Amino acid sequence: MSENIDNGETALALLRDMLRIRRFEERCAELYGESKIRGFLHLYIGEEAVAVGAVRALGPDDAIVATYREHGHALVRGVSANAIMAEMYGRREGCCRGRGGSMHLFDAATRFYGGNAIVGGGLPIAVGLALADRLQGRAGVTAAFFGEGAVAEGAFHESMNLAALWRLPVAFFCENNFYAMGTALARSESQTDLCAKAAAFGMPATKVDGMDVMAVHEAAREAVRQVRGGGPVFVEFQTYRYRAHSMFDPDLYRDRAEIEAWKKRGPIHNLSNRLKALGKLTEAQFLALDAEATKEVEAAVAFAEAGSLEPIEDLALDVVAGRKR
Amino acid sequence: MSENIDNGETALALLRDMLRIRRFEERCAELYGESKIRGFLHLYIGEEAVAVGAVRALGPDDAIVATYREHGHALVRGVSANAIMAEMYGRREGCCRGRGGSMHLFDAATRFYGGNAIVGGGLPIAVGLALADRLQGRAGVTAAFFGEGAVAEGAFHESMNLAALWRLPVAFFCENNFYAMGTALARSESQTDLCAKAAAFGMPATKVDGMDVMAVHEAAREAVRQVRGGGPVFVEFQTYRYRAHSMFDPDLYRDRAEIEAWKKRGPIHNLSNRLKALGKLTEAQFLALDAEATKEVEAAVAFAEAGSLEPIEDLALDVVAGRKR
Amino acid sequence: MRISYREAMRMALHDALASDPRVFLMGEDVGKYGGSYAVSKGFLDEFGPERIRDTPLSELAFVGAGIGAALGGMRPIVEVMTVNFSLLALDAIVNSAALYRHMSAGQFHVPLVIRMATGAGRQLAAQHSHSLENWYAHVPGLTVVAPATIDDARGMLAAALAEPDPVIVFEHVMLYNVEGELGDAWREADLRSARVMKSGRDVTLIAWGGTVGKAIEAAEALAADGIDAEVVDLRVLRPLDDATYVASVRRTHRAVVVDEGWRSGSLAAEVMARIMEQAFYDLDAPVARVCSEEVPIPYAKHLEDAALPQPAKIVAAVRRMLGGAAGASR
Amino acid sequence: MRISYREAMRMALHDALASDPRVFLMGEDVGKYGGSYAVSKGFLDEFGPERIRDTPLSELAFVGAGIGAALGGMRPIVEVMTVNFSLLALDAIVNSAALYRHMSAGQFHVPLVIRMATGAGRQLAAQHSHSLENWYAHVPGLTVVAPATIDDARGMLAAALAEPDPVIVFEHVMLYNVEGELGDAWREADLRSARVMKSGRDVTLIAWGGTVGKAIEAAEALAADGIDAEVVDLRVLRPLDDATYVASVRRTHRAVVVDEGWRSGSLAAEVMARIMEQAFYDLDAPVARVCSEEVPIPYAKHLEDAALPQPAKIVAAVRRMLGGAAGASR
Ligand SMILES: Cc1ncc(C[n+]2csc(CCOP(=O)(O)OP(=O)(O)O)c2C)c(N)n1
Ligand SMILES: Cc1ncc(C[n+]2csc(CCOP(=O)(O)OP(=O)(O)O)c2C)c(N)n1
Ligand SMILES: [Mg+2]
Ligand SMILES: [Mg+2]
Repeated sequence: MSENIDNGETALALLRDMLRIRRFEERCAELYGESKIRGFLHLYIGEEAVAVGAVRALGPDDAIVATYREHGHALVRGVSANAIMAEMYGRREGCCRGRGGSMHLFDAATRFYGGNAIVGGGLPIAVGLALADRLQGRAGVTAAFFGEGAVAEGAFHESMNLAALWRLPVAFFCENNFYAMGTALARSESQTDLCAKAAAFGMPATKVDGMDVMAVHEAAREAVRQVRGGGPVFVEFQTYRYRAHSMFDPDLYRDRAEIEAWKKRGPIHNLSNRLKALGKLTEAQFLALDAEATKEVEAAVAFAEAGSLEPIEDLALDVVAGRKR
Repeated sequence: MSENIDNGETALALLRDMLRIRRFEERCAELYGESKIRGFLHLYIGEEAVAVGAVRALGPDDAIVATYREHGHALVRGVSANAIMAEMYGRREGCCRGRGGSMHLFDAATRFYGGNAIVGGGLPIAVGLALADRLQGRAGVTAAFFGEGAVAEGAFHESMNLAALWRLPVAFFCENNFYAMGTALARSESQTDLCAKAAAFGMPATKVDGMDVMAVHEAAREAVRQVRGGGPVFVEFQTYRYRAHSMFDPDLYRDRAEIEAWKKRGPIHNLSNRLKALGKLTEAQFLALDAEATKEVEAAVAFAEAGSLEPIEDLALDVVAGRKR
Repeated sequence: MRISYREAMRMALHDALASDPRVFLMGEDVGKYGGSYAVSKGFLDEFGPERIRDTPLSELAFVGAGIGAALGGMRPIVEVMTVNFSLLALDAIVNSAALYRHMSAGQFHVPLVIRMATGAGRQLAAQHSHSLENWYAHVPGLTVVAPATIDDARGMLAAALAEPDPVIVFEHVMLYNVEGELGDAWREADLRSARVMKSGRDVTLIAWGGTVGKAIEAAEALAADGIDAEVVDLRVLRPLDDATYVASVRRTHRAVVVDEGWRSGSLAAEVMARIMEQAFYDLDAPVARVCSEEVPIPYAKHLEDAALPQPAKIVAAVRRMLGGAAGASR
Repeated sequence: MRISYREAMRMALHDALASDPRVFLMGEDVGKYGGSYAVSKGFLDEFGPERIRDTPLSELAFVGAGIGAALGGMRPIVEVMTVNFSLLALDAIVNSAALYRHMSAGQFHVPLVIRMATGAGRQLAAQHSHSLENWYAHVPGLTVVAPATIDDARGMLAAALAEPDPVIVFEHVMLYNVEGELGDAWREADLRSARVMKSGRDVTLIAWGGTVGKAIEAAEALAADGIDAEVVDLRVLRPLDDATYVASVRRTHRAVVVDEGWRSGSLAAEVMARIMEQAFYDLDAPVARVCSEEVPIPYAKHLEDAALPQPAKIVAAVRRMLGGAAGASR
């Protein structure tokens, strides 16, 4: 079943999710400025179409392994904004009781296996999750999200090969935002056509416009379908982050013009404009969706503000089972 | 200048080197049985054409990084049989004073950077040697030898990319003997066409019959020429080891028939028969070459037997400069 | 029943595979080749390629895949051929296996067993002779064990598989061919306690893995001299069972720690520090240690022997301690 | 001149690049981005892309390439962004850099400097807060240093580049913004000696890297109580300068080691073991240590603070020691 813009219902759901992420992260940036959130904070603003389109292509029994830039994935997957915000506040009510922070969101209920602050670190784990599904006769798919920077890591190479060799149900979802911190793709890869890398493992690969959530969703659904029946698939989503790499990054390595050009293709107005043109969305509806997103975020902030601190006596909890060290 | 079988002089030199390696290693196997050589011993028997054809394509200022299966490479490069044999005897007169043994032959005079017992471990080092040549304006080429098993390692992926990205003078010489210990290529790589891997880095690649020393030599010369002028090149030499992986390997994972079929293509009689057919070699000449090789080996054994032991007081020598620890 | 350490390990693996469908074995050459130390010979035929998985040379990915499989409900046993190659997989072990439970605040855990051969003695030279047990023992979230006896080779694996968190099993390469009697004690093998292998009054020798046999040999040599040494096998390197060895030192008032790791930054140092912290006033002499010399392990037999702890060095350390307790400060 | 640690490091790097054409800097984001801790900002423009080399995310290969370049006659400075990512490069460091000289019996050597940020304190959570200094300090063939002062940040790099063998430089993340006076002492910075930062009679506090400042703070707090603590900065973690801290302990008869690493298997244990070996009879109390709690470092500020060594904990350890020397055995 193909998803196209004519399916207004899906489109609106995707638009809603993108707005949720956008408003959530804009607020995070403010809260960072207020020192409410600390540590590393990596914003996904500009890239929302990828998480939204791809995560929405997964079923409830599928698994996700993401990166340190994963608020969006967690939100779309169904981790509550409250739990995420409280986590970033370092609160006991956070999804990891404040132990993980922004880079380490986990949620067992939705098979959200993190949040990984090691570039490429999630890839071998995704392979193993898929292996577990296979060995136990489950039909699950594991989606591994990673940046184009991770493609240079040995972990990428070894994981791609293992998944392809064993025909494991892994969807390799590469978020190519063309920069790894300050390093442009062409300065990190001799072969900048990432899909050509997948061919080295005999793995099917597609390149997708990651600014178009409908295209992302369509491609991700197709990939997940292929993976569920057969072996792994590689998908490159071409996208762009509007903000700096992290809150510490002065962002001196990109042209302002380049950023502006990508902003013109922004995933939210890209979709909302098209829906409006098709008569499937009014400005009032858009504003309502947006207000709803803002409300969710403000509720999350209130929730986090009201949160408590994990008692220091519980510091050694959950190192190994039964509180031992 | 093309090297073909009509160039009798080159062909005879290559034949001679192959015989040197063959006789040397046959003797090593015996000596292992007599417990004169210990530790791991990996024989190259059957694969001689690769080291001989490839190393002979290098100039004196080029560098070599090899594996634990490197007696042949060291011999052809000009490390004396005496020094190698004494090393395997654990003697002070060995090329590394008995510290390294079979897997760790080194020789500064010929820019032979080892001997590496970590699969894939030599690849990043080769990249660095090439970088040093480039940064210092030297025209050197670094040849990195490695097995097809190493191709699965992250080190391979990272090194290939780095070399290609920076256009460094590295010749990636892959010795594809179709097995990594007991693991056949098809059980370790989803893509068994190794040259397709090179394409993922935009690196030129060639597949060569590694049982034909003239073909190897020709291809290696061409590769070295390309590397010296431009960027890195990948060459896959298809070959076969006649013996088990190491002296501990019961070799239960291969068909006898497969081994016999490869033996029919043996590099030594492959070349000597052709030379004889062309009238460039007589049986007497062949026997003389062979006797010369045997003599060199026996001299090496005598040298090693007569060798001495490094004094135990010198145990801590060469850990860091100046005998400190 | 008299069996080898290899056979004991093999029986343990066999049991685990036969009794729990979630268990599988994965690593380089564990299948067709039969395991580089022949521990899993024949298993591929018996259990099939899904459960006896030969991997490519990809230490980082297959150890990471073990972590993922454990997260997904399996009980993987990952064999890293030797500790030397585990350097390539450390990111997965330290940054994922050891941290998942904590980072997820207990939502996820990693019931993974990683086996690896360790140590020197086979003239395999510098890159194949590491003893990095203390690196692993340093990391919260891991349990680290070193079966030194036939009983422990037979019994510890089941205990490791019963742990809900990652366990590293170090098998010393020189032990595989050692034979001994398999009794019933293995059924009680735990992952918590050290064991007094031989009791004695004059000095405590603390060893583990490949050095336990050497400590016992040293104790026998000392006995001939009328010195009665107690030998403690640590068995578990993280968490350390302080109670057992500290109690021993309280009785003997002297201790020598025997560790195949390099001296600086060794696990021996940790044991010494704990004895100092917990039993300082019981000591008649400073605790001593016999470790590997601080050199890469050389190939030549006489140099390798000289680099490693040996019974004679242990005996000498004890004699030095007993001979000159009062003036031992140097 | 009052400058920050970052600025001192930057000046040192600048000098090195300007004065020796064999020196180059290589690592992730050292160029266009300016260094993840902004140490090399502007260098790309000044020295060009051949000498300020941005690398792909390939820790194993670019550290290995540093080794190769050193073998080939260069003097590379490789920046591994943080020690956490160095886990991916350990094979190259331990199996190649540390072994080349030995395996080749002195034919080859590796004059390579590897810089990495280390430690916790910025709420970066479990995967970004490791202190693995003792892992490195365990390895023969390496020299390991931890500049803790402005002088050492300014001076140690040149000394490291003068070494013919690999040197690991640990820069604690919490130091970069610390400011101090740059005198002339940096010109004498060596890679051999520890330094007494403050002399005192009652107890020796032994620290390095990120804990030196905390030890000094503790000493100040203790002074207010009339307890006169000596503070020793180890500076060099391999080889340890036993002479300096043992001499100090011989004077004070008491010591507390402060180490941001996890307690078990820590470098603190090594220092304690050496003090026991060399100055047992000079001790009035068992040497104590203040280390990180044995947990992955958590994100939340109050938990992170609780996990790390703090001046108050050091003060408490000293008070415990001085208060109950006779009955301190626990
Ligand atoms: C192994 C490792 N090396 C370096 C880093 C530091 N680092 C964090 S994110 C990043 C860039 C990653 O880029 P990419 O994979 O493209 O993902 P993006 O941030 O663009 O989403 C770097 C270098 C790290 N976290 N892990
Ligand atoms: C990193 C690492 N993993 C495992 C090993 C053990 N091992 C030694 S050789 C070998 C097979 C290598 O095969 P290949 O690269 O094809 O080279 P070949 O032996 O066939 O020449 C293995 C698994 C090792 N030495 N290093
Ligand atoms: Mg990116
Ligand atoms: Mg092979």
